[in-house]
Amino acid sequence: MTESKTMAKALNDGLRKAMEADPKVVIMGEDVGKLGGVFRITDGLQKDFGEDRVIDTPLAESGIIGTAVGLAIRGYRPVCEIQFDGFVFPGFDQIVSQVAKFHNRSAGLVKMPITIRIPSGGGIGAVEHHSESVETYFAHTAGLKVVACSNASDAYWMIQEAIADDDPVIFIEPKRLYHAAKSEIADAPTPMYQARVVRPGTHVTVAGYGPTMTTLAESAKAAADDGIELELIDLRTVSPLDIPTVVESVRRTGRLIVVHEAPHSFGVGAEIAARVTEQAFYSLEAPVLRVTGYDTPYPPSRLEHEWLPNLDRVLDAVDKIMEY
Amino acid sequence: MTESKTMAKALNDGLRKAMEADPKVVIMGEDVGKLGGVFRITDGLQKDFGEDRVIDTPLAESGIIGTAVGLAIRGYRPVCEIQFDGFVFPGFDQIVSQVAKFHNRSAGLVKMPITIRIPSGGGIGAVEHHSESVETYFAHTAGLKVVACSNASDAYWMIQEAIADDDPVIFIEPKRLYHAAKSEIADAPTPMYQARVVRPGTHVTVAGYGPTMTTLAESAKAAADDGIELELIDLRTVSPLDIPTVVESVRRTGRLIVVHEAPHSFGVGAEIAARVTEQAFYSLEAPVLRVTGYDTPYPPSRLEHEWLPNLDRVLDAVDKIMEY
Amino acid sequence: MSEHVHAIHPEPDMVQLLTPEGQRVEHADYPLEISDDDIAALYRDLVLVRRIDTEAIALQRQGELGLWASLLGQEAAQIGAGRALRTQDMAFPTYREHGVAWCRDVDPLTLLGLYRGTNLGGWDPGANNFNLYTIVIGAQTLHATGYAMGVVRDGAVGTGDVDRDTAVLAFFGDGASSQGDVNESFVWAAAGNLPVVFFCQNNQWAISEPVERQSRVPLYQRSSGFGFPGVRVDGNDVLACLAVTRKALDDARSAQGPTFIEAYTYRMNPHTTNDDPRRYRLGSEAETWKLKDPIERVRAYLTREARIEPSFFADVDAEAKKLAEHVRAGCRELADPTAESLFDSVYVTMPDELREQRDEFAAFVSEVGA
Amino acid sequence: MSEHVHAIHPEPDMVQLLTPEGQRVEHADYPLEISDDDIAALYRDLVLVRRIDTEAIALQRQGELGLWASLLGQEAAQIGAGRALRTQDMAFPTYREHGVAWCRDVDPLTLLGLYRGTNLGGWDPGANNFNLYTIVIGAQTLHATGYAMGVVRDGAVGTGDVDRDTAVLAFFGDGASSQGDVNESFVWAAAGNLPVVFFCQNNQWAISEPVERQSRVPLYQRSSGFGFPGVRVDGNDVLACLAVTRKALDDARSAQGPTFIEAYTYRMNPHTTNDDPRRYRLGSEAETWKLKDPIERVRAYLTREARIEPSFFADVDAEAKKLAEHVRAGCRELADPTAESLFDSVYVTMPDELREQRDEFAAFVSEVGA
Ligand SMILES: Cc1ncc(C[n+]2csc(CCOP(=O)(O)OP(=O)(O)O)c2C)c(N)n1
Ligand SMILES: Cc1ncc(C[n+]2csc(CCOP(=O)(O)OP(=O)(O)O)c2C)c(N)n1
Ligand SMILES: [Mg+2]
Ligand SMILES: [Mg+2]
Repeated sequence: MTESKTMAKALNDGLRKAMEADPKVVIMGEDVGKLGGVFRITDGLQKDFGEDRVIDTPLAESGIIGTAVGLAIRGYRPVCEIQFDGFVFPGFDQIVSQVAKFHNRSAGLVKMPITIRIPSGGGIGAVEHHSESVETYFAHTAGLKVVACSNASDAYWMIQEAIADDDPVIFIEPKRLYHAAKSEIADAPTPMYQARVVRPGTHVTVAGYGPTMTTLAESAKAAADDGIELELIDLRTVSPLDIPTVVESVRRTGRLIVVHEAPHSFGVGAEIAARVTEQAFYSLEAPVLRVTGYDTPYPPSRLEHEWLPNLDRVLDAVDKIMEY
Repeated sequence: MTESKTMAKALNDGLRKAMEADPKVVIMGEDVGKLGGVFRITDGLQKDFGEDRVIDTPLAESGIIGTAVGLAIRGYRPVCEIQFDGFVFPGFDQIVSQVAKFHNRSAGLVKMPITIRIPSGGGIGAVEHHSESVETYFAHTAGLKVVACSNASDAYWMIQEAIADDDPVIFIEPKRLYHAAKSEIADAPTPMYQARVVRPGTHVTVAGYGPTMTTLAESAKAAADDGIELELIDLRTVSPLDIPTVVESVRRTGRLIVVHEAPHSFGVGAEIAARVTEQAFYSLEAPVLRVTGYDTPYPPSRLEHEWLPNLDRVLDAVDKIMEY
Repeated sequence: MSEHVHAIHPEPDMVQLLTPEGQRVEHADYPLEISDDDIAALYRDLVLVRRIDTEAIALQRQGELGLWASLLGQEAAQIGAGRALRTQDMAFPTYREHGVAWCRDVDPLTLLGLYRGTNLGGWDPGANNFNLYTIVIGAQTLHATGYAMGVVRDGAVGTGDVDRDTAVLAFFGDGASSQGDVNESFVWAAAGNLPVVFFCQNNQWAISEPVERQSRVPLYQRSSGFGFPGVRVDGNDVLACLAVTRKALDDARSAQGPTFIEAYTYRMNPHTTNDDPRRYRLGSEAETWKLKDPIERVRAYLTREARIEPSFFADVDAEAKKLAEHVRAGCRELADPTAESLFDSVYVTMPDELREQRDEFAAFVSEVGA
Repeated sequence: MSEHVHAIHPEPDMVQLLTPEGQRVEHADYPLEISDDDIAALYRDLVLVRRIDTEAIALQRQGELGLWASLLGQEAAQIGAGRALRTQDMAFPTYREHGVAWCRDVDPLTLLGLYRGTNLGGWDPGANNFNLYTIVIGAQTLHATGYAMGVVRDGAVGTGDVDRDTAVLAFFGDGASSQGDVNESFVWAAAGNLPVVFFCQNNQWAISEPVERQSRVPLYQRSSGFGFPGVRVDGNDVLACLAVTRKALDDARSAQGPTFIEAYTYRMNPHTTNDDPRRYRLGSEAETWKLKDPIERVRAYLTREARIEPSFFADVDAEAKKLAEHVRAGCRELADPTAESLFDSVYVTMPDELREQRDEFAAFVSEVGA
């Protein structure tokens, strides 16, 4: 362990490292230059790497992704910033039909080493379209990888691994944790595409990723006070999923709760429930339960903390699953 | 039961009925006018209802959906045709951020009675982007309803119900069944948003929708030859799901297989597996199995029939689930 | 650029009818007959909407609003455009058109809910023919265009009946001009000769990006590429904005098709209350634009040239003060959303599974709240 | 239209250097020095690509291809544009640019896989600087634009080194001009002054929709709205297409930015082999265009005006026959995809779960196949 940083700073440092490591890395997006992005994640990078490598683009997401595809064909390694989760959709076609499919269309002859950073999730008191969780759309799309960081150290390492990855990566950044408590940066990364058990426990396995991990840590403490030991798994990668790590845990605990902010139905929790149930059918004492966003558009901010998976909702699910 | 029709004709008749019933119904899309659509589903409608009600639009899907939203605000009831499944993505933003959210944004004051028809799925020997199954993206989006017809009678009735619905409906049409065997049109509709048991059985419940239902019918016959009675459920509606019908069946059979062409991971099968397992935990003799498209882009047509859920793959799953 | 420039035009004059110094000037294409009383009424509008804006910013600072997008500097563009509308016309705003809302008789409190986080808009676009605010950049231009298709199908253009013929006014920013949706709306409007007017407030900035990032030619030229007229108007001149928009709306109503208006103006405040413009622009820029203030020039004109009541300015200020109180008090009274409200309008017909979620959530909220 | 048409231009002439009757004509902006041998070489190109097309259609009828998108009538546009490219330039085709592929030395068999259903393209865009076919209308124009951004960053424009300076040529259709992506690519190209040339083959139809559904003004005018030049060229005149594209590519390479070229031509065949144009257009239209055939005029010119080998035409026909045999025989030999190939290129690094699916599928296919 070395210094202590916010996630925002860790991402900024990670981006800087990636740009230093490979001159083909370019950052592109709305307001990523002088402003350093609305969240300041690219702060100072244009000043240090120039306008050719940190590009303030015109205001159009399809254009951002589509030109990134062209840059990738030319041998570049673009890092696209989508300003807020809800604004990825104008770029959806280029992501799903081009970024995800190009390598396969070319029979492996053209790589698409594109990283698409999406400040994601709710809890920041914002207006419509600024608090969404869009990971499921991409996880359901073959050809994309989807990862989510939940702490500064992962943020620092994972952004570098995502950029170095020759496959396209949707990089989910839990925006409400950008400036939350600082944490230390590990000396070396946990390999990407692996989940991590962040707290061992015996009674119930609880798996989450990205923004929900802080809620889960609190929940585990509260549950422990009631004598229930939660085993917490930070999935870190949504696609591919690291199911072996979850199954291993569930074989011990017999119970699994999956937590995410994205809407309940057809969400990540469903896939994990289906797969874990298939692989650990005889180990499960209870059905997999899900604590998620509801099947509504993201709510007006005055009720967002109630709507989001929160301590109370997680503990409710723990009670429920223990009753089986 | 009355006349016998192809699904294409049934849809055409259903659209005609809807246009006759409500002068606010307008059809819009690429080539829907003189050509009658590339699948001829709107054949003759422009001739009979005029260019103001059957609109050949410029070539841009976001424009098609976005102008439909404006027409809906003005009190119209647009029926948009997306030429092929893979071309819905340029319109994705307008669907997900506007069509799906507008009624909620307006606190219920503005309705979005928009039907988006998507000729879907594979098996027609087509090139890239012409054989995809996109329903999951929309099912995961709050504010949309998603239905799929699997036979001429449902096609005839469901398209009318979708258009009459004050909520936006994604209407999945299994394009490879458009001109498959004719079938009879029921005198009255099965209410939309209800699944239907299309073949009773005792050993395994198999649930599908849209294009897979013909495969399932064959599979049930083949399984019966081996003494295994499949109970087939045509889900008909993907969002909302009619889980009670599935659970009722599973309580009897103890086994469930879900079948769809869309990619496996984070697909409709996952949600059904998760929900049914939660609601019928103690009835299940085996985990819910899924027979689906693989987690790849849709393949070149020379291998599509192997790739798609087919008789062999379904029977394999039946064997597997019976072994639990 | 290369020499085969078949399609680049000389820059025409920006339409201006009132100079920054408050001088009335004439423009051959845009004659405007307007009484001093009507100019005074416009002055009142300008002052009042600025006051609403000022008050909203204050409310944001006090934590009563989560966010606010200020119109400061753009009052003339919005009032000029807004006052050109007839009752039956329909306006499609972005998130910044508080001045247009005012012209449509929308109570300013109506606009606050989404910025306070008590709702997502929640007003009836049909009540005042003012659409909900749209946050996804450019999306509303297609809605406006589709609405105009409906207008045509309703037979409400080109009849000559002034109370029937209807135009649609779509607002967007300089940044939005780059979005696919906006350009597609131009395609539709031109191909269908639709009664829609595209009103682009070029306030020089899209958050931190200057307009040069979006276009190397003046934006009003964009529409020429699609085959309909474009005009640049002094966006700080309420008279010019009124005249130009009125003409364009008249054309639209009389079935003469779309017009693109670029209102050349300046975003005097940060992009929103979240933004810090010191990171990307010089304060001196705003100083220069201050000399072109949209209100000062009307005040100068009225003071010098018009015969108005001596108490007029004081009366307007008093009214502004009252309005500010209304905004302040009303904002604090805006009710939080109920648990049920998050679910009740997702669909017209609520699916059973969503009803279950609603009931669970409502129970949870009342429990936690208790 | 209303009178304040600040931005509508008079229609300039369509650039033509060879009349339908085979007369050379001059154009002040596009002088073309070209030897008769070179014209003969173009003739050969035109004939050969037409022959590839004819053969592919036949193969589709015989069930050897699932589909084919014919270039009939558009040979001159594609050969003119394709022959204007230098080795280092990059072309971004739609699904119809078989003639451009030919100019890039792409074996026609390479193009057949996706139409036969044995692959999804599967060639290396870098091998001949010819991108994969793109089926989603308009998407490739953004790829071309992004590629041009890379060219600029590589310092490969405006150096004066003819082997280094690089241009990008993006193909699309009249229908595609309505797509948001295409217009966004104009925004990017103009704002960045990028070395990209937009080559629009206006073949009058987007499946069943005539170009009037997309635009009420000539398409070459579109770029003026974005601030870069547009030019209309006779798309059935290979010399004009060559000259105009060459000029535009030169401009691009020498850092003078983008150009829009509208090649005015006609889709003589159905949209694809699936289409039935009798439902939407008159056969007489094609008859008229037949008089403007892109090959006949070159043949007429060569016959009348040029000194070529007496055996020339027969030699080209013989070569075409051989090429047809190559296409015919090669097509039938195209291998079906292996089970593994469906999975192996989804990712560079295959996730474990996908490997499991692959192995399951491969086992299944070999079982069923056995
Ligand atoms: C599709 C989309 N992308 C990004 C954003 C984030 N965003 C909000 S306002 C804005 C700038 C808009 O600039 P402009 O169109 O000039 O309007 P202005 O705010 O200056 O009035 C951006 C990028 C958004 N709301 N929607
Ligand atoms: C985004 C998208 N929408 C629809 C289609 C279906 N489609 C294929 S070709 C075509 C018409 C294209 O017309 P144009 O751009 O003029 O090119 P042309 O085929 O005439 O060469 C359409 C609508 C598509 N491929 N992509
Ligand atoms: Mg702006
Ligand atoms: Mg065409």
